Amino acid sequence: MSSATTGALLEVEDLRVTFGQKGKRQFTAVDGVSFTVNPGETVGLVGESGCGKSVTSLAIMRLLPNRGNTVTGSVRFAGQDLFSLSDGEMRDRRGRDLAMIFQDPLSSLNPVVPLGTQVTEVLQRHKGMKRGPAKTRATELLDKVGIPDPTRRLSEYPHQLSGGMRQRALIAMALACEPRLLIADEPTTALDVTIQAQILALLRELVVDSGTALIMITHDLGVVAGLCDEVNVLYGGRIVERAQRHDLFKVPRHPYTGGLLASIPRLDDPRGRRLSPVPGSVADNIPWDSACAFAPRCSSAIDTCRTVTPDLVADDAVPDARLLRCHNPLPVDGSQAPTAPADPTTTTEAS
Amino acid sequence: MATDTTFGQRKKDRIDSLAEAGTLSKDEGVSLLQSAWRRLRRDPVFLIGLTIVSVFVLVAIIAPFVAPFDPTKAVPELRSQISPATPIPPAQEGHLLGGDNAGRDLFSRLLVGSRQTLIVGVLATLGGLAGGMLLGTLAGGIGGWMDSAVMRVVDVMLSIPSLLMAFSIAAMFARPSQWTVILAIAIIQVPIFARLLRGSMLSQRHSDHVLAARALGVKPAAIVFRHMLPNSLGPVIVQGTLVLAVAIIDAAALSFLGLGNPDDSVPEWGQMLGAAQRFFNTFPHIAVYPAICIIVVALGFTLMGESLREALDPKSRR
Amino acid sequence: MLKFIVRRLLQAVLAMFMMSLLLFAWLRSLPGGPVSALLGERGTPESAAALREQLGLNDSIFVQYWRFLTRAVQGDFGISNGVFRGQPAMEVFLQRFPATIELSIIAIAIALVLAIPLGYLAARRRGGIFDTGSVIFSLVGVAVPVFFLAYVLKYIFAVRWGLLPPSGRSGVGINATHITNFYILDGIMTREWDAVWDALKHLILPALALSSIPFAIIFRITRASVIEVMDEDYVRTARAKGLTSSTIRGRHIMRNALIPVVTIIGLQIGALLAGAVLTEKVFAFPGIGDALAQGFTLRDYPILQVVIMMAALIYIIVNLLVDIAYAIIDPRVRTR
Amino acid sequence: QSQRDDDTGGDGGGDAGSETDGGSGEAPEPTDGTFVFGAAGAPTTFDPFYASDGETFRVSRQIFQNLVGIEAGGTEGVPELATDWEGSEDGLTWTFNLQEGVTFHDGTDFNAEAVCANFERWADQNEVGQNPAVAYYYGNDFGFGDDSLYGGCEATEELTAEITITRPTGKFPMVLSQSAYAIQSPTAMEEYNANDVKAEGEAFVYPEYAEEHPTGTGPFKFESYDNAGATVTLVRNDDYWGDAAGVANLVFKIIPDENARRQELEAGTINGYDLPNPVDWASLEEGGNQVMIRDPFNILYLALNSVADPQLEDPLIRQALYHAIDRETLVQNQLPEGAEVATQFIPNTVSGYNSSIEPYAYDPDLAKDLLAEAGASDLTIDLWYPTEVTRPYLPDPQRIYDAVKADWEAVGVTVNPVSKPWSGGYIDGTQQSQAPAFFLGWTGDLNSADNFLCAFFCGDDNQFGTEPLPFHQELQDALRAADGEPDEETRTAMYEELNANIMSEDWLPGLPISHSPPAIVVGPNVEGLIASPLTAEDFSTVTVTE
Amino acid sequence: MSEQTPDPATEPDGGATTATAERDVLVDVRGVKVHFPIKRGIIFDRTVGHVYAVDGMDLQILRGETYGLVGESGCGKSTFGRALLQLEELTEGEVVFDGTDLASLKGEALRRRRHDMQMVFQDPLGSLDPRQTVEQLLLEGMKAHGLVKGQDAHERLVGLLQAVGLPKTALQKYPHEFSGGQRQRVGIARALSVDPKLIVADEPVSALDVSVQAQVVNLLEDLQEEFGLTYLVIAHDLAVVRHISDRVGVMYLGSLVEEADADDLYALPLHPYTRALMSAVPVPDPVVEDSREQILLAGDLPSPANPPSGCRFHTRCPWRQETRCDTERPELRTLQVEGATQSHRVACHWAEQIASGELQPHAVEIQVTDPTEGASDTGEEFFGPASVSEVG
Ligand SMILES: Nc1ncnc2c1ncn2[C@@H]1O[C@H](COP(=O)(O)OP(=O)(O)OP(=O)(O)O)[C@@H](O)[C@H]1O
Ligand SMILES: Nc1ncnc2c1ncn2[C@@H]1O[C@H](COP(=O)(O)OP(=O)(O)OP(=O)(O)O)[C@@H](O)[C@H]1O
Ligand SMILES: [Mg+2]
Ligand SMILES: [Mg+2]
Ligand code: NI
Repeated sequence: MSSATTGALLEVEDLRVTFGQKGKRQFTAVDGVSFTVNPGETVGLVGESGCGKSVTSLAIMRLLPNRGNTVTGSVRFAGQDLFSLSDGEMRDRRGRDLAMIFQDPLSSLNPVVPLGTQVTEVLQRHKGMKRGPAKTRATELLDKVGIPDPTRRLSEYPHQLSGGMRQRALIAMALACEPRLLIADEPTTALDVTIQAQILALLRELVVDSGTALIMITHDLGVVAGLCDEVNVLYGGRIVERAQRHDLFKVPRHPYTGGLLASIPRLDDPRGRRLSPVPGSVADNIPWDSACAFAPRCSSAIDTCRTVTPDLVADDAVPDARLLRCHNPLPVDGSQAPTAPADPTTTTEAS
Repeated sequence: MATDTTFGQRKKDRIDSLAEAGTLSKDEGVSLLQSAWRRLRRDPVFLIGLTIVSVFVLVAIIAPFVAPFDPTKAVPELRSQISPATPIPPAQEGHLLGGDNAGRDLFSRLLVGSRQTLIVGVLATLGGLAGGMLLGTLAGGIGGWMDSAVMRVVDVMLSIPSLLMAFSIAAMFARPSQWTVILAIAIIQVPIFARLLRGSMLSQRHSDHVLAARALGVKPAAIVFRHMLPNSLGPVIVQGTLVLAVAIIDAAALSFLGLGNPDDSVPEWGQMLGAAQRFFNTFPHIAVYPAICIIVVALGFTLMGESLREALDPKSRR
Repeated sequence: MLKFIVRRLLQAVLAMFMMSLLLFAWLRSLPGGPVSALLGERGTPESAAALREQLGLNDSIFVQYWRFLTRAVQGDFGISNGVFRGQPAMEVFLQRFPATIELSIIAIAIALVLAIPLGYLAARRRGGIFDTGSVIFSLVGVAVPVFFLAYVLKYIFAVRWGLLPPSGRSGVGINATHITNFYILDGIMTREWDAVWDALKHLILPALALSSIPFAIIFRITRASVIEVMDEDYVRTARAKGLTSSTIRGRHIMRNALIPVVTIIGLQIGALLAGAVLTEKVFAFPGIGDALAQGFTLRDYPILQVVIMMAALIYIIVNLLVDIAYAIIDPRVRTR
Repeated sequence: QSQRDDDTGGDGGGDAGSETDGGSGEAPEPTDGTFVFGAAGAPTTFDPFYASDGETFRVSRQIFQNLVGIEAGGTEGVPELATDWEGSEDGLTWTFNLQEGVTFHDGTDFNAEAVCANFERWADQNEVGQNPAVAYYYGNDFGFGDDSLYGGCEATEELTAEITITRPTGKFPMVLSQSAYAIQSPTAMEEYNANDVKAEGEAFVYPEYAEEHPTGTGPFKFESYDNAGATVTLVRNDDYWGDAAGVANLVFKIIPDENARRQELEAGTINGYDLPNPVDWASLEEGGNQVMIRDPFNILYLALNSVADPQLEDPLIRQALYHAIDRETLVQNQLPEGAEVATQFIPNTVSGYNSSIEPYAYDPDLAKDLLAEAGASDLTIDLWYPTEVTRPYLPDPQRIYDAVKADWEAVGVTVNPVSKPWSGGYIDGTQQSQAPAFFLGWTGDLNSADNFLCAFFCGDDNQFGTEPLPFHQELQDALRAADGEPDEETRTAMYEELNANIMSEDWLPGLPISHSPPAIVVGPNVEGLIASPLTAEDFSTVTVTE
Repeated sequence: MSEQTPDPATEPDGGATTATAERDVLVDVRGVKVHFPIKRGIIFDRTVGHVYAVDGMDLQILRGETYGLVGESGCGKSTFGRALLQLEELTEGEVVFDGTDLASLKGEALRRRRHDMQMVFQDPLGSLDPRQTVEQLLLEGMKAHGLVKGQDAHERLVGLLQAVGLPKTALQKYPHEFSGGQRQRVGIARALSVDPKLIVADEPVSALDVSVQAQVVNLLEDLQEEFGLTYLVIAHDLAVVRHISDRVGVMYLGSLVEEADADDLYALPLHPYTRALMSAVPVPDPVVEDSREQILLAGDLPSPANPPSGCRFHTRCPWRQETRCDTERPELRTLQVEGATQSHRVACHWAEQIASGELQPHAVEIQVTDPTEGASDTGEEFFGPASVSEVG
């Protein structure tokens, strides 16, 4: 599935989001991100906290706050540039063509409005349904996402539901108008593992059944491994590596990807393996404009890394269609990440 | 009252702190106060308040040295102008605003009045703070039955509208004076401070860092005074700035009702306003000046306090 | 819910009991006391002693308190011996209470009608000139002493322009029938429209003066809570659902933002009662605040007792109602 | 032994509506207008017998009349319900001839029997009614029980009543001009249990009569008292025996706040109010209102109580303190226009006033010398003044206090201020001889020196604490003798002497300061109001033009 | 079959075949229960129920080992950790620490004893007093236990910082001036400051980013080696727990359902819940993910205020049987199953049958109960069992 497919449902092109008002230091949270999503495809955006995942998704939905940020680039949905739409037109699309699920299921539901209303309002808004039919449809939806006794739940309030059910309700709302694209921003972070598994299973089933395109945002590589077709690894607002999931996990090429994989203890690891953390933290980043932002934390950084900004280019060293932003990628053969050097950083961050 | 319905809050907090752990690094790390200050520096509301309050405090400090006349004594030339028909000497050369009904220079009184007003405000607030801290610390620090007992009392105090209570307290004293005013206003602030402090103490009580201190084997008293109290004072201090404004206005109200300090030689705005009501119809200026002073100062403290409160409120820190 | 109400009512009873005790002890520790209040300047040591005996003031304080308590639970708070000499304090209270209620309701209504839309707009334009301006304006309202504002209003509207009556509750010559002592209500019931208009005219100025503080507070709360709610995840969800802005505003923002406003209204009732003392005094408005102010100067203990106790009771009850309203608005509380 | 006053001033008997006066041609044409008067407080009851405060009497005077009235604008007694009266030689039996054709508001006739019924009713009070807090005036003037002044009343003819008293007194019959002795309808009183006053809780409960059915003979009838709206409404008595009232309705609107009263007058929503703030007089007049300044009928004094502070037993100290006070300036600066420096404890309109008494000179040097002589150059004294109150004679206690304090300090006296709320300890303290020096005053009820002097000095526990002083007994005897003297001229002479004695260097139990004129103000469109020094205005002569 | 099982509380060494034949037990937890009363009342609060946060825990922690405790959110892990350190009052049971019954210690004696046992918290920022410098934070404990006198304080502090890998300059800084990982290091240093024997680490890494998490995990391991510490590590991430623990206990709704050496547990999970939990943990390897057999559980953790009768897990258990499960509470016992060691204990009536494949999982009936009933005051009251399960 090449990212250059013209029939792509969503094409994000050089998306750039800059925060900061006059006087304040400007901060580019998303720095030229491009990717595409095809119908029925699941694309993952992974990266550690603060790397710009949520901002990307909000920018696509045009849900960023009105003030205090600048968004450039283009987002084309089914061939139409979303940024050129009027507010009203965009409102018509949201919920109908593009839908979104957020990470905290409780705070994302209005606590004082019955669940039923929250589901039916989308139907009434976009499908022009009357209350009666909307209600029937809502019942079906809840049933579909696996909420038992849906009629009763319709008149209940969010707090009366368990965490898993709330997340399901959110999904039901997002699916109400059968959107063509669903963005899930860390939909399971707030949930327990067993419930997370239920939700992921549900999402997986949805994509398979209805051919909805899904953008899965998470910092959990495990979630991505089980769900996504294509994975984008973000670092400091830029995509540093993109590959099909099997390829990525088998041969991580970017040192950051490798570092992430190496620092996660795995259930199937042999015990006693020492974890190899990516040293330092996001705070050690240097700006992308004249260097690789990851260089200060990178164990295989070379001088070029600190002086030349790497580009996201096709990686010829591997047979798969992979994009990589690195001057000194990890070797293809040694599938393990190199062990971290004793003190790779020049900052006070000790390790 | 309603309970805080923070279902899943724990998880949310965990995530928040995760985000915070990532964003707050050593060079960017700023304390709550610092970040509040950063926001406040740009807040026009706060700046206006700060300016007013600074000017007021400054005036209170230097007033006795710059006042053209002794505000406690009648100026003979003004006094001689007093008659039943003109009890208030009008503005004239040398007396910018004229005199009051005892022949004292009004401008000097206004200037020096700032000092007493500040004293009433500050002492009443400190008194309320002290009482509130005592009760709040007892309730929040010791907890258990002490908490219930103290809180029941506080609830009853709270269920009486505050100004009514101030009237009652002020009326209790045979001899009203500046101190009864201060005391009355201080007492009505006690339950507010107590509740506030107890609330934040309780949340401290269950906080991890107090638990950590306990786990470390720190002595209970030290936990209360070194860990719980200092960390609970934030909202109390903010409330303090607001109470200062309220205290000044309440003092004026008590004077207005005749429960203020009857000895008016040392000027105080509220008291001046209260005393001026007899002349309001014919000589409104002697009421208007102190009233405007009170309004401006109370506004200063209120603006400052409110913006401080907002800046410190983690909910609005986005 | 029922349990909750019962619990709160019992708590109220407890609070009232404690208050009555405090109040009783309090008043009895005041200089003066009922004898000097009754005899005033005419008292002599002998006549005072005789009166003391006659009124049972020589009994122990516990006996007196018990007597007070047993009467009070039957709604008998004694006979006024100052302002409304000879009249049962409770009767005075009941006669005057409607006036205060009417005043408070109008004041709160003014505050709400102005503050909520203004608060919403300020929140929407947060940081702008409109916002800063209205924040400062609202705080000026807090900083102006009520009684001073009252004077100024009266001076402008009544004395200078003669638009509205300067004080009192009704004009002389309006021959209104009083059924409930809520003049507006009475006027509507009897269709005496001139009486309604007259009552309204008398209410405008005091209500305006009284509303300054609740207005400021409700404005601030609305503003703060709208700001908070606007940032809530569920509002983002609502936007992500592509709802119209009116649905988002009404169903998702305001419905949540008004919850703290409801609570604050309850708390404001206390402030209103206290403010009423000053406002009613200045406007010679015959409500309980006015009675209280007069009671203080004349040391009219039965009046003070009934007004303070009733004020506290009303405060408690209103807050109970607010909590119930709260539970109705906020389902999270309801199921507790 | 006791004194009374209140912020609306004193009061006296009923109004001058007698045959001679009532028809003297001043009577206005009755109109159907309404006169709205701003009252400072609510009347405590509508039965004046149980009242002692000005707000009550102001209302009751319009409803009721007395046997003896007061001349309009003066203090002399004039015929009212009695056309004339005569006392026996020994001054114990008094015969009153009554006005003919008078009916009470309930339609019953006024006659000698009704008069006697009133006298009997007064004497026949239950235990509660006898309490000084209830029937103050009667208890004070007549007294209950065996040693009562009242002997009996007999209706010798339809319109002739004969009243006996048990001992001669200079007050009689003038005492009957006070509002408390209004003649009320016996029928109505019986019907509504007028005497049924009870003590309940910590206060008194008045009977239905006093609350709702006051029935007199005056030009106005009681209509309603609206506590919720704080108004008392009276209507014209169309069957009035004299000249009908000028307005159809008389409304008392209760406005406790002084500023509010003024604003109401300015806004035209009331037609007048009593005791305008002297500060406002000029501007009120500018606004077209009529400020009527009454003759002063009050006294402000500074009592020096030797019981509270034995130093004051030394007459030198008392003299010194007096000489130290600059009363001229005080009166000029602090008291309203028309106020006078007092030379003695009664105003000059009261018979018994001794015009030969010279005022104590303001002489600080002399004061210093006297203090030195008394060995009290470093005298320290507590000076009390009241708060939460203004009185007609004491418009601004604080300022008066300031002035005296400054004067005293100028002669080396250390002054400790003590201020207490009027009814929150001030009255108590001054009456219980706790205050060494304090300000107080009195507004007369009637033209009687006894009404003033006895209020100040009668009894062993009087507020001047004269008991330890050498002249105490002499003073008591003189007071009693003068009051008991039936012959008016002798009595007057006796009072003149007594006044001189009181002000003599050796006695000087206190320091009279001033008499100040209280004012009453009415709007520009009010006519016919005659101000009364006793503040006993009769509103039946008033008309309001549109 | 609990009757066959020796009671671990009375016979702690019963049938020990593990490497530690001479079991050197540092902490012996016997039948610990922590119930939080739910208070409601008209005037005076009355206890109307209990949150059964910890409901019968039995375990031993050996000197020098790392004991890992896993379980779903709200199952009582933290409460147990606190109870172990006597920071929570025990409703029942006892904790014998190094030979002393901690419950017998009160007030000052307990406070003195605290220097043997310390805690590291989940939230690195929240557990550090924001108004104290690192130096104050670290000194406080030492002073409380009289461990330092004047001069050596500084040395000790520097030593501590070195041990946790912080620069000396950190001493004068406030907690907010550190990054998340560094803060957690401060927290660990504080725990170490009093020379404890036992450290209870309550989710020490779950607030941290994956890479930082690895740093801290490594640090904990290093310190254990250096100071000979004993750890009780509480976490909800099975992978982390398995990584650092010698033995692992799986908790469900207030009590252990399974306990085994780390490798044994992963090799052969015997309890249905453990199986489900393990199958739910996502593995960052698509190959594993694709081939994994997931056991999806129905619904959420029931409310600890209203725990199910019998086996606590029966409401969600795909292997639930008609008999026993909902009436009889299973006890921890060792199994006679091939591959299972003697130290492998499990609380399930049907563990043998499940292990042998005799019993097959089935769909779980949805039990719709009122989610608000038996609500606790803690805010977690609205969990109710709910969803359909698919057994994959
Ligand atoms: N409204 C905003 N104003 C300023 N900066 C913002 C705003 N929203 C996000 N940022 C910054 O943008 C960066 C990217 O944020 P984003 O929320 O996209 O991160 P994320 O990858 O979703 O992280 P997480 O895993 O914590 O959700 C962060 O550094 C964040 O601080
Ligand atoms: N002080 C308390 N009062 C009442 N209930 C409590 C208290 N502390 C904890 N609980 C309840 O006890 C149960 C167990 O809580 P605990 O914090 O031990 O769970 P946990 O396993 O640590 O969960 P998490 O993984 O979310 O930290 C929860 O239902 C919790 O709500
Ligand atoms: Mg995010
Ligand atoms: Mg926990
Ligand atoms: Ni068994």
